[in-house]
Amino acid sequence: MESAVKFGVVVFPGTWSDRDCGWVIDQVLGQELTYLWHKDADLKGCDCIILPGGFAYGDYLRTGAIARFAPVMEKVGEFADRGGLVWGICNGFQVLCEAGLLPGALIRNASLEFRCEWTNLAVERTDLAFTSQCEEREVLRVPIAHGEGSYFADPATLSHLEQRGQVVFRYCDANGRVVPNANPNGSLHNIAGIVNARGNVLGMMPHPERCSEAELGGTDGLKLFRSVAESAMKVLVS
Amino acid sequence: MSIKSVDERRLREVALTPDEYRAILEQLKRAPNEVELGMLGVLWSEHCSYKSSKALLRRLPSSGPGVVQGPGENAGAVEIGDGWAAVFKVESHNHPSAIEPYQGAATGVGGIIRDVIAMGARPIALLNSLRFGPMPASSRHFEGVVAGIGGYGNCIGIPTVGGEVYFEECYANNPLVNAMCVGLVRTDQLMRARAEGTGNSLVLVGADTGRDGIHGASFASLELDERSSERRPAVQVGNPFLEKCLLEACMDLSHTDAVIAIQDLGAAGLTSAVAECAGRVDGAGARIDVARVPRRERGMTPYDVMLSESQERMLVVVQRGREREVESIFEAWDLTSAAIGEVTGDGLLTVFDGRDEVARLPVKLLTDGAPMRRLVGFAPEPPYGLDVDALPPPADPGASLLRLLASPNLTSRRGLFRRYDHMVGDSTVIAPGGDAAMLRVKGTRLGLAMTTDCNARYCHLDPHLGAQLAVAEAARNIVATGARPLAVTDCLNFANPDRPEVYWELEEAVAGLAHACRLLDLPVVSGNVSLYNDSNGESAIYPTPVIGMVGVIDDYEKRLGAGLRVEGDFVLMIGSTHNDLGGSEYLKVEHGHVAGRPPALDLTREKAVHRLILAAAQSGYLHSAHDCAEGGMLVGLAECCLLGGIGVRCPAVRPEPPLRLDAAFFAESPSRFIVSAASRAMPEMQSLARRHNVELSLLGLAGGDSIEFEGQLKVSLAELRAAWESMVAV
Amino acid sequence: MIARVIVTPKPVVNDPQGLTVKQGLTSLGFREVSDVRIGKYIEVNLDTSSEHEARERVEAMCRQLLANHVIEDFRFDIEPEHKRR
Amino acid sequence: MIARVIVTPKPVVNDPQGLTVKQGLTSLGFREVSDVRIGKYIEVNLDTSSEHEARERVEAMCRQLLANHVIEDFRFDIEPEHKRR
Ligand SMILES: Nc1ncnc2c1ncn2[C@@H]1O[C@H](COP(=O)(O)OP(=O)(O)O)[C@@H](O)[C@H]1O
Ligand SMILES: [Mg+2]
Repeated sequence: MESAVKFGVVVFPGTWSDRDCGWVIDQVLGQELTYLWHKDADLKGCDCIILPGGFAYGDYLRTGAIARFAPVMEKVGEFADRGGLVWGICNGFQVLCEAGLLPGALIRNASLEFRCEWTNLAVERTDLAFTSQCEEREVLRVPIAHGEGSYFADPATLSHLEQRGQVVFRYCDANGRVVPNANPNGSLHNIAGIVNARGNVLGMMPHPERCSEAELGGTDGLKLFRSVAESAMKVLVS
Repeated sequence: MSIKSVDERRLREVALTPDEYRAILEQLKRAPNEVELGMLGVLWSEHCSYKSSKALLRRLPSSGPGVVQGPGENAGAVEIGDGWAAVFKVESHNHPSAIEPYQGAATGVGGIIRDVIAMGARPIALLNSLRFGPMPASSRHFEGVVAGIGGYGNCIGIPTVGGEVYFEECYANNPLVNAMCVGLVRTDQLMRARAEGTGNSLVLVGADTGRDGIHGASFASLELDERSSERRPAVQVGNPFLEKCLLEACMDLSHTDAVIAIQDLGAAGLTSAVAECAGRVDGAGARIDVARVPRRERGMTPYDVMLSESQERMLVVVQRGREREVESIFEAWDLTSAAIGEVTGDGLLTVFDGRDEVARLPVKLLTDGAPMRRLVGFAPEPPYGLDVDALPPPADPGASLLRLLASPNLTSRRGLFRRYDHMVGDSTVIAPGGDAAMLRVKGTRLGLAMTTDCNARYCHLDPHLGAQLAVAEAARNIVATGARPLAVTDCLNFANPDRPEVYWELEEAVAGLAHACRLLDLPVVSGNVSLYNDSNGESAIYPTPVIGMVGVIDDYEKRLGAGLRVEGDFVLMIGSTHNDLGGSEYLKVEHGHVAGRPPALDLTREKAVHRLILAAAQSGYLHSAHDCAEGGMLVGLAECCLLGGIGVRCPAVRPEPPLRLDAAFFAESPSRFIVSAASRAMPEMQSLARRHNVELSLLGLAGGDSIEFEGQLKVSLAELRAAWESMVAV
Repeated sequence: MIARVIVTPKPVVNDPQGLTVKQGLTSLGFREVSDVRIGKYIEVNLDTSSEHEARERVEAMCRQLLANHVIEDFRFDIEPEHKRR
Repeated sequence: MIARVIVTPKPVVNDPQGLTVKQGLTSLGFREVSDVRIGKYIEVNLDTSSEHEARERVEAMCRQLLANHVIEDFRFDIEPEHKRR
């Protein structure tokens, strides 16, 4: 592939999905991969920055609270402001909220338990760089693994998000119905992932990098990685 | 010099007997000072010196063609193919978990991970083996331990892929928490924690040292009593985040050849780490300066520093002159490291506090000096007492099945393992919930299967046979995935061995373990012993020799799950069923007894059954395979259905005398599998079974949404699921 | 100086932990408990001699790191002496 | 009555959370911070009119559930009015 997309995966101390994301990008998708160290003050020309899962700084105090101050985050903020693609997965979503790049916050699961299990996601936006390979209202099977993934925003923010269609993924049942039973963590409005108003910063609690190969139980996650690769390619070519 | 030079209270504090103290005087030819006494006390504790069990452990087979590291190092290692070795060990954290369940379990996980890191391996999976008293009375232990295991493993990012949990009266005051870690390393990069090379530097890295867990090792070697609460400040609090940084930094160390060895600090802290590391090299010694040890608290004495069990620390042996290189690797991870001393050639462990010498002991005195204890075993009256003929036949086998599925020892563990991240690492190709878990080895086709097993009820009824059954069941779990069992790690959890009947149990269990491992060609490459699991001399636990096992499949695409997969498949029973109701879950749940002889085991037959399953899996004849064990055939079959979401229709069971109907349904005869295969594979299956001289019988056909034995029982999957998942909500 | 910071979930934010603790207390027989909220307590020791300055700095720490204004409120007091209560 | 309970790790017990937050504050430029300890803040509302009784009950709650006496200390104060600070 001539103009491979360059993914940058950020590594904070305590991050653990970095290598899983890297594996999918590099070994499954065959795209260019760079790891960005939290102390780096340069994004090394990456086209899409991934903030992966983990417990950055142990998630002590609050998830993502300390990580958002890492030197690399200043550059990530600038990159997002310029319209660059930023994708927070699990802990990365929590960091993005803490950093104010996405509204709201992620609080303790309603069950008070860590949950690692498969969930179904209703895709509500397919016009985004992250979801262009998905179909309208498609249901994706993607696992979660978190103790603090319950999405919260105040009522004004929430209705704002809904009006502008910034909710990208909602927990649903296998038939795509957004029902309370399908909500694994108590998120408001079953929210599993949101995007900023401009559409270039996505945060999601589920782990697409854990379902990008059949032997791991499913390949729905690969659609998201493919979407990014394709759309970034379009930008590069145009 | 006489024993008078030290008072008895002090000896008790360091957990040394007067005899042991005399042995110290004799070998040292002088009285040890305070610091030395403390150091000897911890290293001579049961936990570190294995003084009551070492002689027995020698009976375990520990070598074999695939073994690259047997017992004696921080963890064992076996070759798995393509230049890779699996590194693994199981360890107990029973006593700390009894006192503080969350932190006890969490630091148990942290400790076993460091043992694997010390071998130069990347930890890829965690397992555990847990025992509690009945719920809800034991919920403080249960909730704390489960949360602690998840709290540590989830945070550090190593998947918890397997384990087992049982509830029995005998564990009410003595819960068992055994943690196992499995790692991967290139065979040629396996490290050994040997302090080679006089003049090389000893670098301490990781957490600052505090007054955590001083005398923890001695504590683990005592029975719990009212005084345990006085030892409570000894409780350690784990920091999985720090250990994650330590783990990555240690992995980065493999890029430099400046590192000679890595040793974790566990029980007995710095004393044990330095002594063990030096003790593994003939004539080696070490000189360290406690003043250079970074501390968390003010006012710590050399004694405190030498005995502290602060978690998340490692000792690294670095080539002289290359300390900077290593330090800079740690700095990148914001870890503090300090050169605290060097390797010497004088065979002595010399401890300085700045310029003052505070201890000077022969390394061998510390590591091998403890007098081995010769204990006597005495067989108690066998607790069998079961008259099978007196048992009434099952009135309603369907109702019995539902009660069994809902019994706390047999319910689905989904409510547990979904609290553990079992997917991180993108390698889990068989998730928890079936028999063994399996992880792929990235970059190869290899699948590494792993499990922990022990039916302690069997061991209670007959420790020799029970231990064999534990090995056989672990092997069966591995085989059920299509993988070949390779090697064993074991954790021997027993009560106070000073009691002859307990020591007898230990002897018998070790003998059974050795016998089964020999016959199944399974070397024991690592393990751990936890004694004194009784409180106030009462309520001794069942003998619980937990088996951890790994196995390999050459191509993980050929792996097998436990759940039925295809409607219309033939569902087969491999192996034969006998009147093995002794010690069964059926007997306990339906008749309220823990009695009888455990099922008889023929290891030659067991092996034949394994060969048959592996051959069938290799040839692709099977769609699923499940070990048939606790709860018997009906429970095993129900699990196959529930895991696959497919029912099964079977003709009525007509057992041939002397086989009883209840036994046909619920006996726990070993060496059996429930498998499914397409009808067209049946001729091949039959000829394979003949060739291996193993019984194969048709149970029924996969399909529908219930389990049905014509005219005998019919229960819907929904009902079965409700019973089986009754634990999910705990 | 020692600052004692208390961070509490905003009233509009669900506090499942508080609810669970309340249930736990009730089942232990503490039936008089009508509500439980759970927050964080953070003790910060500062090498500063001016109480005024300490106050400003701790306020800044809370805004930047110790509390998340979307979901939490904070308050603190400062004690000149380094004495633990 | 409202009880404000503060649960802190015992002084000798390792507090990884406090250590990490201290490092975080330092790297944010709060170099004057010499130590951070993190505990829990628990607000319990009680339907009791006697302050004395409330005190006894809350003490019992702390011992039985709110604090883990193996590794934590607790203290609390009680306010008769149900006014939030
Ligand atoms: N039951 C056992 N079976 C086999 N090996 C054992 C057993 N118990 C202990 N060992 C071995 O003895 C050595 C010392 O064990 P241990 O003190 O637990 O190690 P560590 O200090 O690294 O935790 C290790 O190599 C361990 O694998
Ligand atoms: Mg070790």
